[in-house]
Amino acid sequence: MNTFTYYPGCTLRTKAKDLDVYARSSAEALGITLEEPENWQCCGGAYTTAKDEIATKLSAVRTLNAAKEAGRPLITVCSACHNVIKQTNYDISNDEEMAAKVNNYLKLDEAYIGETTVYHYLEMLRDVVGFDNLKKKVVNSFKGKKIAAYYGCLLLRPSKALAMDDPENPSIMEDFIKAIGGTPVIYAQRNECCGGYITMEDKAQASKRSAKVMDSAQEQGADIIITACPLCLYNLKKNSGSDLPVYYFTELLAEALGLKEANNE
Amino acid sequence: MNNNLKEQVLRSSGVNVLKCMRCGKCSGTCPSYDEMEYHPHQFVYMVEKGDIETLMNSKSIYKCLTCFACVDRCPRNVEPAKVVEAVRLATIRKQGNNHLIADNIPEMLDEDLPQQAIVTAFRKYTK
Amino acid sequence: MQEAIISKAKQLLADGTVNRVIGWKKGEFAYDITPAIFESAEEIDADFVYDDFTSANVSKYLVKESKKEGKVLAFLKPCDTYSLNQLTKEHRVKRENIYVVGIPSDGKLDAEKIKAKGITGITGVEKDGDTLKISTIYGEETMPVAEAMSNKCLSCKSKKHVTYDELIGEDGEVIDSNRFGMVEELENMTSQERYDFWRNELSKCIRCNACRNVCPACTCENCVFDNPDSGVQNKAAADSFEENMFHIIRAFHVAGRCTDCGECSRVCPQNIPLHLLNRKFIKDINSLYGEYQAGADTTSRAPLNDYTQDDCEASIVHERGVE
Amino acid sequence: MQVNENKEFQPLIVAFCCNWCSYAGADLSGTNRLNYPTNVKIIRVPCSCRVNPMFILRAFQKGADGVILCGCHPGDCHYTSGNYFTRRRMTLLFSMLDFLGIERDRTRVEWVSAAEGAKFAATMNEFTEAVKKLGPNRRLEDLRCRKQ
Amino acid sequence: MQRIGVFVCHCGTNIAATVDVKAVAEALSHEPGVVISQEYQYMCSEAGQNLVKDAIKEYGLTGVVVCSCSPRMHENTFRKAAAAAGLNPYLVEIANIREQCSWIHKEIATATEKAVILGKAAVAKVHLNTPLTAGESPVAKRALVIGGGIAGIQTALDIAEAGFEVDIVEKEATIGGKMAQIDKTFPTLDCAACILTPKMVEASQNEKITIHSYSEVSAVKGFVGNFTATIKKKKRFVDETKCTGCGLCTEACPMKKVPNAFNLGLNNRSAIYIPFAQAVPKVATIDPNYCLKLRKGDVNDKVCGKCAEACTVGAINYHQQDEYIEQKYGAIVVATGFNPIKLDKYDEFAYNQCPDVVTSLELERLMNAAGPNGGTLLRPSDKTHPHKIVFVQCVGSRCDDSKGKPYCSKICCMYTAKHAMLIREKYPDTEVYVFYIDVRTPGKNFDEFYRRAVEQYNVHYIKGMVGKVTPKADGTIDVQASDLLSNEQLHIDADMVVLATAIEPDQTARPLATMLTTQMDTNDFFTEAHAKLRPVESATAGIFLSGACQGPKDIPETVAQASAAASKAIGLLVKDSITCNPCVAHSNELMCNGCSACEKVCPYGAITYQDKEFRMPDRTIAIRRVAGVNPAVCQGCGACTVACPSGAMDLNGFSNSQIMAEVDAICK
Repeated sequence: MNTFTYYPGCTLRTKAKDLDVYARSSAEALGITLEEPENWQCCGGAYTTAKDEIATKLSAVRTLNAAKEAGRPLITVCSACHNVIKQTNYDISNDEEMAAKVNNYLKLDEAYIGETTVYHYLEMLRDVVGFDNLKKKVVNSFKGKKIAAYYGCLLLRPSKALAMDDPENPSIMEDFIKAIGGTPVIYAQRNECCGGYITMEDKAQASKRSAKVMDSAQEQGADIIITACPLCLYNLKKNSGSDLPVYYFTELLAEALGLKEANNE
Repeated sequence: MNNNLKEQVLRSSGVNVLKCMRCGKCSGTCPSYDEMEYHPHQFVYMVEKGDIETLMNSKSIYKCLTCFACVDRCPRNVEPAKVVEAVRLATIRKQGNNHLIADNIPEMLDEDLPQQAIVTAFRKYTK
Repeated sequence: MQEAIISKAKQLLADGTVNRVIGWKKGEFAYDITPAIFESAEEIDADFVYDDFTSANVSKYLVKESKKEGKVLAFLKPCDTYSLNQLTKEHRVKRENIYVVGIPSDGKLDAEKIKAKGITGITGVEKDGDTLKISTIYGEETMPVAEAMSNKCLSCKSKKHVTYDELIGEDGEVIDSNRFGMVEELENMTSQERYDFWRNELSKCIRCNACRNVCPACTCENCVFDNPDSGVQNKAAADSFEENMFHIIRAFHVAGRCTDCGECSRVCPQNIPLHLLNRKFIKDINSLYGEYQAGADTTSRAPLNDYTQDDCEASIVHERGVE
Repeated sequence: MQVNENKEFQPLIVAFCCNWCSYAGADLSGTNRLNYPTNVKIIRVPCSCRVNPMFILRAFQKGADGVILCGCHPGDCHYTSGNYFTRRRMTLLFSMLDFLGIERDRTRVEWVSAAEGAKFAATMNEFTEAVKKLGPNRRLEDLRCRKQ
Repeated sequence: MQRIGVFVCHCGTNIAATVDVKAVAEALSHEPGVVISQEYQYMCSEAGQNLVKDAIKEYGLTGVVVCSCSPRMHENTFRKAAAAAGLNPYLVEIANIREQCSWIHKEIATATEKAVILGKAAVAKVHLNTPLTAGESPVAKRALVIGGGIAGIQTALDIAEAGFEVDIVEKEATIGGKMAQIDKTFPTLDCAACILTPKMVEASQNEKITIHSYSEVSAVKGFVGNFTATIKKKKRFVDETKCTGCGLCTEACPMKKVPNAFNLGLNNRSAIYIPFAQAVPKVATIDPNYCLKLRKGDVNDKVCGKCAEACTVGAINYHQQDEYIEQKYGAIVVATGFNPIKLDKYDEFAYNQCPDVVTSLELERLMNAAGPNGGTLLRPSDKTHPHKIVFVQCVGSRCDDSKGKPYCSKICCMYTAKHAMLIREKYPDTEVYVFYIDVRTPGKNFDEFYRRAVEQYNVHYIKGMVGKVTPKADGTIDVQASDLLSNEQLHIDADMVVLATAIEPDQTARPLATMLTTQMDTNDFFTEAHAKLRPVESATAGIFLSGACQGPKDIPETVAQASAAASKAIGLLVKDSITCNPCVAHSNELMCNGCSACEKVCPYGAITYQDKEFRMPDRTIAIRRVAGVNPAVCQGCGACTVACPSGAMDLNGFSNSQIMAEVDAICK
């Protein structure tokens, strides 16, 4: 049960290598084997909610089906990939018409009807490893660090499909922060959108949104902010105008586990 | 009122706009409210009235962040974001109506911009 | 065995423990053994028979006999004691008026099976190990015992007496029989195959009521099929449906009460495997509501007069087996 | 059972409804004008446990194509425990009918409360459709009742 | 030879619009035994009933079939009409061609065809109907009221007033319920306690009323007029008969950090407590989850024991056990009330993240003189005066999202107007905003009350909904909401947010409904026997509904319903005996096997066995064990009829042959 199919997604191969590298090394240290499926395709980055769009959903189904064929749950770490894959899986399990159309397209040996369980890396930490066990393996504690978790919109919503945590008062990242020794900072904007999608369309709006998130975290006294999403990281770093440091949660994980040279100043 | 368009939007979104009780919570929660000319509750109401073209021609369809805050918080399970997306698709599916043009992309890029941003923009703004 | 039984019967009559005996006597043929009442040692000496053809379960006769004056002696095979227990539980017999002597049984013979081998004019049989020696008016014949064994004995479920006042010989144990094999085979058929199977079997029914009359669970004062107010009264099946109706309702009425004695199939002149209907109910009850053996005791609640809050729903029928 | 040459097969459905929950649920679906097919004819019984297997067989005998039995939800029986007995009886009866090769979809038990008018209508629609798919009941009928 | 009359009702157009009533009457006139078949516009009207009565006399009818609305509606009407004309009322059958035909079908041809079939089934059944005479069963002259809020108290007082014994069973340590927690009432702004506590005292002093506080109903058996309830008096570790309510123990108790449930956890109390000053009974109760001694698990341990030391009358008993009381009742009134829903799933309003976001009931306590702040409105977080308060309406009400309730909670619009007004009255420097979807004020003086809030007190009513509540570092709360009329998104920097939380039936109601075999709707509100005409009775005879357990209600409505339920209960209790349902089981002794199957499935223990002498066909006398049914105890479910293999057991009014006849008529 400790081997998972691991879907990194395209951004993790390029601009978000940190998210990926630390996720892999930490998993290994925690006794989790991540197997990447062959020839995976980009998930598309955004889930099209339209019922009459099928083609855009196929790559996610291929990934899900690969995990099903391998007989393993699927793990994702990028929030966007997770959101797309989880929503696809939800719709295919609950919308017969869509499932039929998708399977007509894909012509799989056996129809895919939502059999695969999808975990976000954080859920794997919580449900498979256990935060208590993680705590025991921490070598570099973040004791004294006030860390703000930024969920954004993708990890939690739509909550029916994502079903990861309470969408309005989540705790999974805060529990993660406690496990690595830090002090979680609760702030109101942690589950509000940073405006990531609109980055290319409307820089001003994206700036406004991300500034709001950063200000909210800073106001509550955060030292650093962590996220699971490359687009959030980019937006919060680049567009918010704030100098609050932003990291991927996997980087802190690796550091806590002693897999990265401690850069605690 | 354009019934064909209305039908298309309803079918594509899968949303039953008649469930709306006009509480305005979607607009109360929307992070892009101030950027929008028509707000989430108006999308729902105008689709119900069949006034789709007005929405299609409005910049508002590109301002939705698809953050699903309205979807999750709607007490009537109406899912306004799906309506916005359906209207946007109705627009960009028309010939030559792509909102994002590949040639314009390079100048928008900076070295840190994740692929994700481009991919999503393509998925959301082109057909 | 016959000697032991006869001497026991005479002894109990003589010492006044009982004032009559329900036993068996020969009918027209050697293999045609029927229950009979004996009131004196003389009658016993004259007619009492107990041999390998003596299959008849006398429990049902006790419904009437136990309500008469005095005490009646009954010799019961293990399977018969289950019937008696069930009747006791349902207040159909007065157990205190019955003296039960448990007798062992190593299986009874089915004359039809012997006749099927072309052996006729049977005058007697004798078991010699696994071989059955059959004397006929034409001379002696042999065949394996197992092949002459009554079907109901081939799937015997228990050699244990669940009620008795006295035993002749040692008591046995409940045994692990493969009695649901045929039911399973049917369950694994398609719906159409099952239908064809039963149509073929049930269409043979001549509504002679032998199954009903022999059944130790069918002891109603007045059968529902004879009751003009029941809405299902009929003497003879006028139509394929009524055969179904009769056998389904009969099986349903004995569901949870049938001890699986097998008498229904044994007496059926058309050889309809009626016991399969009962066994289907027993199998369902065992698997859905927990193991239950009717007649094993006199206090437990019959499964159909009982329930738990988390019993399965009727839709379970849709979820299992072959459509 | 009514079979017209040019019309689709219209099954005859007999529904036994307990007075307290399901019959009231059926009334509620009427009050709320929730349609279900005319194929369904309801017989009122005080409790689902009043339904004798003989009634169900009789209905099939006389030409019903499907029989559905509705009662209060387990635990909510007006008579405390009636529907628990019903549940065992019908489970065994339906299993027996299945064993005899009768199509499973011709019989059904559904728990419908007095508040579930919508569920009643939906159940009847569903059940009628399922029986329609099976076609006329041929395996358990009295041939004399067959309509030409 | 049967002479049957058929009467087909148009019900105005309710039936006649989709069913060709003339054709139905015509078709049924050819049924065997039918001597007259008529249709009429409203068969239930006096003229319609006269039609039936006249026909009974004129044609000497032996059976009547009325094709009309559901028998649940008018069966009794027509039975009475038949009886008035000299026909046994149980020779009447109803064919339900409205709820189960005209209202659900659209096509006239098929609906008419079905109506005819339903009519034929009723005719076939009535052929086999037999005259039935109802027996009588005595009525226990005592009522049980479950729940001791204002509904239960009012019901009990009214029943006691009529001279009957009443027991109130209240699960909390005191009666009073939600009203005791409320500060003021709308639309008069009386102090709730001032009008409630006299009633509580009255109840406790009334010698006809017994109050079982800190108790639960653990079992109910029997039927109308003859219920037996088991009441569990939970161990409160204090002898009620000795305790004087002096409160010395509560002062002596060293464990003072127990969230005060009466103040909704807004302050603390001691482990031994009296819920509030006017509690009835005014008796202390030990909370075993917090008591230092009881928490230890070993009461003989020498820990603490301060309360026992302080008690001057020796009322403290650490060894007390639950006590069970069994009592017979003729009538039961359910008054289990309501609770605000849990707000776990609504954290966009930050209820779990910010102490200054409160529910309306919490605000009642915050404003109450006996509340945590002695009646001064202070923020729970820092005990400062709030200067800007935002009210959010419909939190969890009118929802279709699996988190909330689909219904309108009814009382919120009015209490919010009350809160807004009281705050503006007492603290004119405080700005009050109310975000509403609709303001619903049907009720006497209600809209006027709401208008006063707007016009006289200048409360800002904004049409729109709050989308997100954000607690900020400076202690204020950002309320982001839409203003639908000005089409803008607002941000209000509030000091407090009050959520008008949806209300739901008390959790104890569902298991109670099961115990009482009464029906509930999908929201767990008790279902009344008829939505319009029998709103305070449950469909189960002898069980009545009082207050919010039946649906959201304000205080005047609750009190009105409580008195109505009481009058219905009194109507039952004044009778020495009630007419039983004659549709009971009976056993044909000639066919009975005495097997006990029927006895095993009878939920009422109505079946007993006896040995009887019978003359057999052969002229001998036989003693047989046969079943007999006690018609006063049998409720007529029919479980026994199916358990009986011989068919000896049958049910009046729903006999085997009657049901078979219906089956045959439908399937023909």
